[in-house]
Parts: sequence; structure tokens; C-alpha cells
Amino acid sequence: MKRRGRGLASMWYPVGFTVAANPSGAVVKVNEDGTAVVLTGTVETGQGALGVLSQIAAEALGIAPNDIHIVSGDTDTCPMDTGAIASRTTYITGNAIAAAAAMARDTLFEVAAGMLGVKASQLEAKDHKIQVKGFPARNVPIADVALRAHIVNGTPPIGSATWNPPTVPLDPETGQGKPFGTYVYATQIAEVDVDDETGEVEVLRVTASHDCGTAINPMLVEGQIEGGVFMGLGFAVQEEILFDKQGKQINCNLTNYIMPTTLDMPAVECDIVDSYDETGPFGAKAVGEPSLVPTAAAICNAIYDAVGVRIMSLPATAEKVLAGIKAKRAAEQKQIPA
Amino acid sequence: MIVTLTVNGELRSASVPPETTLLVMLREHLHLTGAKTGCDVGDCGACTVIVDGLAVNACLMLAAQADGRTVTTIEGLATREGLHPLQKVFEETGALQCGFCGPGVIMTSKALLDHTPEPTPQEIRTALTGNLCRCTGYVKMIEGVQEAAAMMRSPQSPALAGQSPALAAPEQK
Amino acid sequence: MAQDLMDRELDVLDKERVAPVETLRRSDEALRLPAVAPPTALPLEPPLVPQVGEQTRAVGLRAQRPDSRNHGLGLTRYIDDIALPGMLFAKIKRAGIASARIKRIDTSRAEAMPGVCAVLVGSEIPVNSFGPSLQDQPLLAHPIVRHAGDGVAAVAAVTEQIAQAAIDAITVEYEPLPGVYDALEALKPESYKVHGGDTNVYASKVIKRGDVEAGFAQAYRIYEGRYYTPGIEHAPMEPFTSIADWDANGRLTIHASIGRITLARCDLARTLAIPISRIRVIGTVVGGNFGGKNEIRHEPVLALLAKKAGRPVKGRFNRVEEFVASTIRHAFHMDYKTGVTKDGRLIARQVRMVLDGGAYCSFSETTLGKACILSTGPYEIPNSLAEGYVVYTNKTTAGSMRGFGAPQVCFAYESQMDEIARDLGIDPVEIRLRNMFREGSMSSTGQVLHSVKVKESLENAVKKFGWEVQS
Amino acid sequence: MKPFGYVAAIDSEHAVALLAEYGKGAKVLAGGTDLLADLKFSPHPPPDVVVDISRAADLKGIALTDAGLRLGAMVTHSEIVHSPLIAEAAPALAEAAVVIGAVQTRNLGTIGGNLITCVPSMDSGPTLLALDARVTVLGPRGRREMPLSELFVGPRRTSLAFDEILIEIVVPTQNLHKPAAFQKFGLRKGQALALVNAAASFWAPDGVFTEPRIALGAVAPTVIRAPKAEAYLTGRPVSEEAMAEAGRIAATEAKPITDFRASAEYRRDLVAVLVKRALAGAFGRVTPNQKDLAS
Repeated sequence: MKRRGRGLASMWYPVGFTVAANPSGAVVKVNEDGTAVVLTGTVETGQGALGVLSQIAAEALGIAPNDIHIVSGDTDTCPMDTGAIASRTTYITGNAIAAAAAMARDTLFEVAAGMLGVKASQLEAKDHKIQVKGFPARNVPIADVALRAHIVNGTPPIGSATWNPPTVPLDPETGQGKPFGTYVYATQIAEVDVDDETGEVEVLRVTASHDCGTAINPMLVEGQIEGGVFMGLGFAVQEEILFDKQGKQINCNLTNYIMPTTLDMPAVECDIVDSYDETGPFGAKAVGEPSLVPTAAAICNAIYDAVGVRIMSLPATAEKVLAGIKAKRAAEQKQIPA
Repeated sequence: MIVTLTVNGELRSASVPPETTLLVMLREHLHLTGAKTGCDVGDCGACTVIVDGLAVNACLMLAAQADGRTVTTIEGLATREGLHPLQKVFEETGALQCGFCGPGVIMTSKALLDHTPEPTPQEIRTALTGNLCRCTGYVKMIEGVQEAAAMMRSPQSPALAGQSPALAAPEQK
Repeated sequence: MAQDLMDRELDVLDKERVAPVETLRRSDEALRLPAVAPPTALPLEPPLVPQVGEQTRAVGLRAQRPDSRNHGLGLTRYIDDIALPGMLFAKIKRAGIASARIKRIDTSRAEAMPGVCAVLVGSEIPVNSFGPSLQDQPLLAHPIVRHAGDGVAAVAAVTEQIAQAAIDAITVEYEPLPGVYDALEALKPESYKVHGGDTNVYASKVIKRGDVEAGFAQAYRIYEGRYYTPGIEHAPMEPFTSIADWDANGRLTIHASIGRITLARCDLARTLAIPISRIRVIGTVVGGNFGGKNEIRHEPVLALLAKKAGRPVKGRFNRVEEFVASTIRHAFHMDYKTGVTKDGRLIARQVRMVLDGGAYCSFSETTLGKACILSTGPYEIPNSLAEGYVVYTNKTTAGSMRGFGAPQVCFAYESQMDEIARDLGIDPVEIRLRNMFREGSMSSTGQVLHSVKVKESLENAVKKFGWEVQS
Repeated sequence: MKPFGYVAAIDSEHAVALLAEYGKGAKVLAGGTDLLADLKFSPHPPPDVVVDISRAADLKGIALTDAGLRLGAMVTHSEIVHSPLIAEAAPALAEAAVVIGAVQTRNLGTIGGNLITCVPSMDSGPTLLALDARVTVLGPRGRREMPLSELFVGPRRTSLAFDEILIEIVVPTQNLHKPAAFQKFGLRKGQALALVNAAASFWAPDGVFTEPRIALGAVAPTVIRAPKAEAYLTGRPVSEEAMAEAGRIAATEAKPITDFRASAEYRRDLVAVLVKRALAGAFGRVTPNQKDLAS
């Protein structure tokens, strides 16, 4: 018989480690037609980093994401970057790119100030235009400003910047200090069916609410959450590297290392918490790693809710759950007086 | 030995050792690198191509077994007129992340839609069990296949004409 | 072997004529055609950018990813899709034994094989150690093997098939050593020491806040539990692959599926003992990382093979190597002891964790640090003490993986939270609300927190899920 | 992969001739899904030549013959899944075929290959055993026919000589439409090896278990029948309790091993559950007019 259960788990996760130097550099070059090239030393590892970074650069320059071309992942041409690790790309590389874009934009403002007859400090970049704050009708297209900067003024708009989160090292005795720039938070709730004859756990749906600061691209945030729930599901009920007594892996292939397939994956309901972090680029923090953190606990708590079995070691395989159910039944039998 | 295939509508031959898999022939002899080597033993589906209308693991088929047959790879899906609806939907919805599993997922889905134009979500899930993906949790893929199926059923499908529906939308106002 | 191979092939071709296959269509003409070029729809309209009237927006937009079109067309160029002219293929011989001393390696049969261009063993590597914090990991084990996935020799040959045959022809004589295969065993004084010395503990961490003993003394109830999470494989769909290519001026270019090229370049300069300026690392699109592609694996080996052979060398892990010769997620043993008040407030928490680090350090220190800091959960706990240790074992190296220790400790602290809630008869939502961080809360390290949204995430999830709180 | 030669057989006679010619250095390639995966990582020397029988025309096809429902050895799992004939006459075969591997391997893999590979966890075996299927083998000494159970000798071992091939599987006419069902339990829902699988069939004239058959996979060196459980059911009125008891008896007949996938004890527990569910599934296929067929 299938027994339904629900469980929840919350978590916190740090962004932008500060226990060691953690810098990113960025270069933003505005082209003659008002589009831009961004140089970054990070590498696209599938999460959509280059898309997010394009959106950050575009926002800073008042142009559209596909006006940005990103050159990445080359130590000869790109500035130093600590890399696509530790959920740092949006937060740290994003901050560096936002700063570099602002620097290139300042050059555009200098040129446009002359064209519009105002001070550079009165200008803003928006909708492909440089315009006077409060008087958007007084504007020049960014393309015109950029062309003028390049071939008339001789001041090509190029910005470069680095960003490294401010640090307070941890006290070696007590571990007190400020080890991270900021933190993100999340709660996930899982609903499961447990087959009390086989111990099989079927995860039916997972509701995942994540704080990631500003969602630079909500579609990509959802993608990270869905992928995180997938990985958390594997962690919860399927995945485990098995070693023999001599330290050799037993299940070292994708036949025997069990990870979820399409048929195992539950429905995922994503929620992005309304949030803004003033230390992040346009308020953004991170979502890549955190999305998998609470899933296993939520699922195991749901298993307990369904059949009263507390999972103390992962993964909660069907065999383990059934053993728990049988042990519980045996204990209950004992308690009932004859 | 000489193996001759019709690949993406064109007849091609290559001289390959007999133990060459279809995947190696495609990638290394015909330079069609869309199908990927993920596990090389038929677990992950990254090498999926369509042979005579059926999705198969190109890593588990000798090139010789495909001799004389018709092979469609991911490179054969788009046309001059535009993207295949699966490609269109997948790119717009971010259905792929690192993208390594993508060619296999799209080819398996295409084979499904060729035989089952109106698949249920369960049928899509069943069809895609042989395509492992470590990034996406499959969610946007499963939705995407359904959306592409709907698009293909509609004769007015803008994607088929190579035009994006969202770009076309403002003109209708 | 290769000669043998060619003889056999001729033989087989001959026999093939005996057994014609009528169903096949043969076309000699087709052989004269060029290799198939991908028929694509390029050039296409640029990717879609949703626009809202005249206004250009960027942040907050569900914009299409710049790489998604190439992904869908199968045109994204991953590292294994790149072939340089004259490129050789490398294979690494894995120890297959977890703890041993290499007495002798005989590569002569491999070197004599037609098609083999270079052979390399650990003693030939200028600086045979690397690692992001401790440089304790050899590129090719020499002379001590510390886990079964350690490489012991490498070959570059004209085809992968010949490279594999050459690897099979290399014989290694081992003197088996004792080993330790369990993290808790490794803590014991009498255990085998994987790296010598007097302990297998190579990193430890303490995070201390308030006075836990005083907290437990005040507690209404105390809950204790031992939690375990196993080693996990990153299992990216793209196996680890790299290409090493020297130019005539002695400058090295490494094409690699690595998410952290800056660090990779430092490691390359150090291990090859050449100036960093003579190395270029090009990070190709990574086909799935999850922390498993954050450091070098075999690149200096490929570089040295390429230098010996005078030709570019590609090395690609097969799926088994992806498991045994890459890093994995740390297995965690966690003891949680938590004191609560009658109304479900956490007033003291003590955590002790032991991480199975495997054979080498890799990103263990970072993982341990994050795990200890996060182990108290997103809750205000006035008294907490977290202690963590990472130990060497003769198993696959544990390194960085998505979450860096957070999924492990979250499993423990949230399982225990559920237990506490049920025991005290408080709804799991309610007990969390009573303890959660709020704006300005102080974390376990004394950091004042800002943009704290954990309560909002809980409330949103509860609402979206349809969880009715019983108070 | 290590080098080997390749020849393709036009038909079964040709295949047998090729095997005779190449002797023990030859390996038969059916769908290739098991063979190629093995050859890639095998430490053993490769075969001299693989004989591809997947193109042999007379080994294909699903048809009704005088003997019963004939499946050519090279019928793929996908063909079984989509066959209207099977859906009508032996739907449990499709139930078993659809959980083998994934679409891509079902399109290549064949029922003959699955049986000949003879791994204890094969999904093709139990249903065929439960329907008393017979197989035909062709070799240089001619054809021979036998019950499927006689094909299985041990893990990865069959009673075929090196120069023989399996050419067809027949579900006898009297067992067509016999209510049957297949159950599988793996470590995940999709693309899983069976920890345990089970098939059951029986007629139910007047609500009485008649000619019950129970077959189990992955709990013994080969796929096996559970004769004691069958004997217990024979002549007993159909009831849930009887099905559960038959499951418990079958569990005692299983001889599972403990390995990294599961313990023997857990596999026994699964046998009891899956047998019960397979019997219930079969009972769901009993239609009123089948009482006549059975008599």
C-alpha cells in the first residue's frame, strides 16, 4: 500500500567566500555601434553564466542582452577570474562586469555631455540612449555617442574593473569572523508516496522557494532550481559510490551508479523570493549550488511523515526504508501486550 | 571496410576498421560531432541518432550494422527555412543547460514525435529515460517536447517558417 | 600489436568478400565525396530578446541564453569536438590497487609498438604534485600509490586504440602496502597513515559561539543523532578531456574542460616548472561541472607527452575513469547534539563531523570550512560548537562538489529539526519560524546577516505547496 | 574497442555456415547492445570476427502459426511493445519488453539476444516461461526444439553449442490469451536492471486457479519457475490471500544472492510482493469467456 507523506527543509548558503582572495576582473569595450564586448576569465559550465553576465552588462549600459558579446575562458585575452565555482559567478564576476561597464559608460557620458550640453553627472543610459535624468526626451542614441567617442573624440569607451568581497578572516581558535560576502536562503517541501511493501519512495512533487537576491534571469534561476532538486533527489534516495574492502569502486559506471531518470523526477514548483542584496550586482546573489541543499532532508522528512521511518544515513533506498518499516512493526508488536 | 550511409539526406562512405561504432564513424570520419560520447556503453543517450526512423545509441551499433541505412543526426534537423520546433522551443525556454545531452535528447524526442504526434507527459518521460541529464532535472525538456508537439500539429506554426512567435507578436497589435 | 592488427584487418577484409551482404548499397562514388559538412540553417535571425514596448530591459528578463541556439543545433564545440592536425591520443594506466609501492614499471613493450609516440612515468614529471591548498597529489603516482584510480604511466599514440593496447602492455610490479578504507578507522592512532606522519587528519576546523555546555544545562530536552551521507559522483555527461599543444617557440596551449582556468594555469606552471607566461589555458564550454572540473587532472601529463612526441595530444577520460580518477563528494559522518527549550527554541548545538577526504586533499579544506560554518542551520542558536576533521583514506579523492558540504549538514540539521518538532508536538513550519534568522541576526561565526529571506522562503513554499500549519 | 572482423549473415542458414567457418573465434551479434558494451571494456582478447545476424530476414517477424505465436529471434523489444498481435494475444510480453533498458536499446536489442545473453535479471525470460514458450535452435546438425527452460543453464550460459543460433520463440497456441502479467522492481523507475522480476499466468475457470505458472528473475542463477507456489495455487479458489501466500511460498523457492544492489533477504521480500502483484495483474486480465477457452 502506498502511504503519502510531506516534509520540509530550510537552509542557508554562503556566497562569495572571503577566507581567501576571491577576485574577478572584467573588461567592457563599447563598440562603434553602441553594442559591447565583455571579456571575462570565467567559463560557461552550463548554468547560463554568460547569459546572466550579458544581462548585467546590458543593464549597466542601457542596452539589450543580445547587444553584448562575451569573450570568456582564455588566459591570454581575458582578465583574471577565480572561476566558475562556489556560486560566485553572478555575485563576484557580475559585480566586476557591472563596475567595468559603469566605467565604459562614464566615457560615453563625457562624450554625450558635450553633445547634449549638460554635465556628465546628469546623464543616464537607458533604452539604447544616453538621456538627461528626468528629461528623457533630451537624448542621443548610444550608437551615435559611441561612434563619436571612437572616431571624433578619440576616447574609445573601455572599462576595466576587479571585485573582491571585503574580508574578515576567521579567528583560528573560535572560528569567529566574516567568512562570506552574503548568504542566500531557501525552503523546499517534498511530497512522497512510500510503498510499504517494497519500501520504494516515489517523490511526487517538490515545492522550492529560493532567495537568490534579484533574479537576473528568472528562467535560468528556475533551471538551476529544477536541476538542484534533481541532484538532491539522487542524493536523497539513489546515489552512492560503493567501495569494496580494498578501496576500489564497485559501481563505477552509469548502469550501476543510480541517478534519476525522467521517470523518477517529480514535478517541481519553483518560487523566487522577492529579494535585493545591496552588495550584489543589481541586487543579485546566487542560486547554483543552494538549489540542491535542502532537497534530501525534505524528502527524508516526508518519508518519516509517510511511514514513521527516520533515515539517518543516505541514500534512503527502498531496501533501507523497508527495513525501517519492518523494524518499526516489530517494535510495535512488542509493545502490544498479548 | 567501406561503410556507406545516407546521412542527413546525403550519401556518404568511409573506410573504417570493422570494430568502428556508428558514433566513431560519424564523429571522427564524417566530422559530424553533434552526437556525443558520454558513457560509450548505452547508458546516457548522448550519442542518440535516428537510424531508419528509430532512435538508437550510436555507441552501441557498429558502423557496419548501419551500412546501407538512413541516418539522421542533430546536424540534419534544421533547414534553410528555420529551426525544428524542438530546437526552437528548447532554445527559447532554456531547456538545455550545459547542452552536452542536448543532441541526444532532441533526437530521441524527434523520433518520439515522428511516431506519436500527441504524446502525454508520461509518454515523453518514458521515451526520454535513456537520456541522462545532470543539469536540468528534465523539467523544461519534458515541457518543451509537449510544446513542440503542439507547434508541429499547427499548420500555421511560425517556428516552421523560421519566425519567432514572440517577435511576431507586437506586429499583431 | 599494431602490426598484428593490420594483418588481421587484411585477413578480415578478405573474408568479408566471401560473405557479401545483399542488402547493402555500395557506392564507390560516395567515397570521393568530402566528409559530410553539417547542413545547418545558418545564418539565422539573432536570438529572441523579449521587449516591452520601447523600453529595453536586461535585468529580470527571461532572455534566451547566448549559447542555446548552438546547443540545439549540435554546434556547441565541446573539447572532444576539437581535433588538431596531427593530434595524438593519450591513455593513462590506472593502478587498480589502492595502496602499494611501485617497485618497477616496464614500458619497453609499449614503447616498441608501432604507432606509440611517447611514454611517460611519474619520475619524469618536473614537479610531480599539485592541489589547490595542499600540493599532495601526484600526477602519476611515484613511487607510492594511494588509491586505485591513481595513474602510474601514460602513453600517447596515433589512435586511442593503440594507446589503450600500449597501456595494457605496460607491466607494473607493486609491493602491496596496508591501507585504510574507512574515515572513522583512519582517525585511530594505530591506523595506516596514507601520507606517512603520525595522523591521517589533514584539516580541522572549530566554530565556537557562546557556551554549549551551559546551553545544554539549561535545555528542556536534548536530542542526539548520528547522520551519514555517502560519497557522490558528479557524473557530468561530458567526460573530462583536454588537449595539450606546444608551438615552435615553446609556448604551451592547453584546451580543457575546466571551470577554473586561472588556477589551472598556476598548477601547470608549477608542475611543468616553466614560467606562467608561457602557458595559455583555453577553457572550452564545460559539459557539466558541479565542482568536478575545478582543477587540473592530467594536463601536465598531456603536455609532457606532447613535448616528447612533438605533436598535440588529446586525453579523454572514459566513463569509468570519470568515476575512479576524478574527485567525488565527501562522505560525512556527523554527530548532532541539540538542546531545546520547552517551546522549541534551540539554545545549544554541538556538531562533530568527520569527512572522508580520500587519498588527496583537493578542495577538502574549503568543504570542511563551509560545512562547519553552515552546520548550525539557518537558525539563531546562542551557544554552538562545531568541530570538523578531514582524514585521508586509500579511496577516491574527495573534492569540491556543488554545495561544498552544505547538502550533507543540511540533511542532518533538518532531519533533527523534524525530529524535535514531532517530539515536542510543534508543527515543522512553526518550530522553524520560532528559530529562524532574521535581518541583523548573528551567524555561528558572529557575522551580522543582511538580506535574510529565510522566513519569506518558508512562507512562500508553505503557501505554494498548500501546507496547512497546525498550531 | 579491440580490433575484430565483421561479417553479416543474410539468413539463418548463412549464419550457421559462417559460424561453422569461423569456429570458436566467432561471436554472434544480434542487437549488439550487450555484446558491444562487453567488448568495449573486456580484458579478454576480442573475437576474431562478429557474425551479425540482425539482418537475417528469416529471423524477423511476429506471426501466428499453427504452433502458436512465433517471434523471430531478431524481433526487437520495441517491435514487441508495438505489436498489435502481442497486445491482443499475449500483452504480458509487451509489459515485460517496455521496461527493458530505454527506447534506444529497445530499438536495437532483440528478444533472442536477451535470452541468449542469459543474465539472471533478464526481463524477457519470466513471462515467456510463464507462458510455457518453446524455442527453436539451428545448427550444422539441423534444427532442434525445446522448452525455453532448457535453454537456460547458468548465468550467461545456455545450452546452445558454439555453432548454433536461436532462431525463434513460440508461445504455444493453447496459451495465447492466457491471463498473465509481469512485474519488475529496480533501483529506479527508468532504465533499470531488475533487482527482482516475476511473471505469473493462470486460467480461472469458475474462479479456480488452473495451470498456474510463476516465473522469477534475478533470484537464482537463471530465470526459474516456482513449482511449490504453483502447486499451492492449483485448484484453489482465486483470492487475494491465496495470491499473497503463493508469493510467500515463491520467496522460499528463490535462491537470491546478496550483492551491492540488494541483500538476499530484501530480494526475497520483493519476490513475495511481486508474485502477489503479478498474480493480481493476471487476474485483472481474466475475461468471462476465457473460462471456455480453458476448458
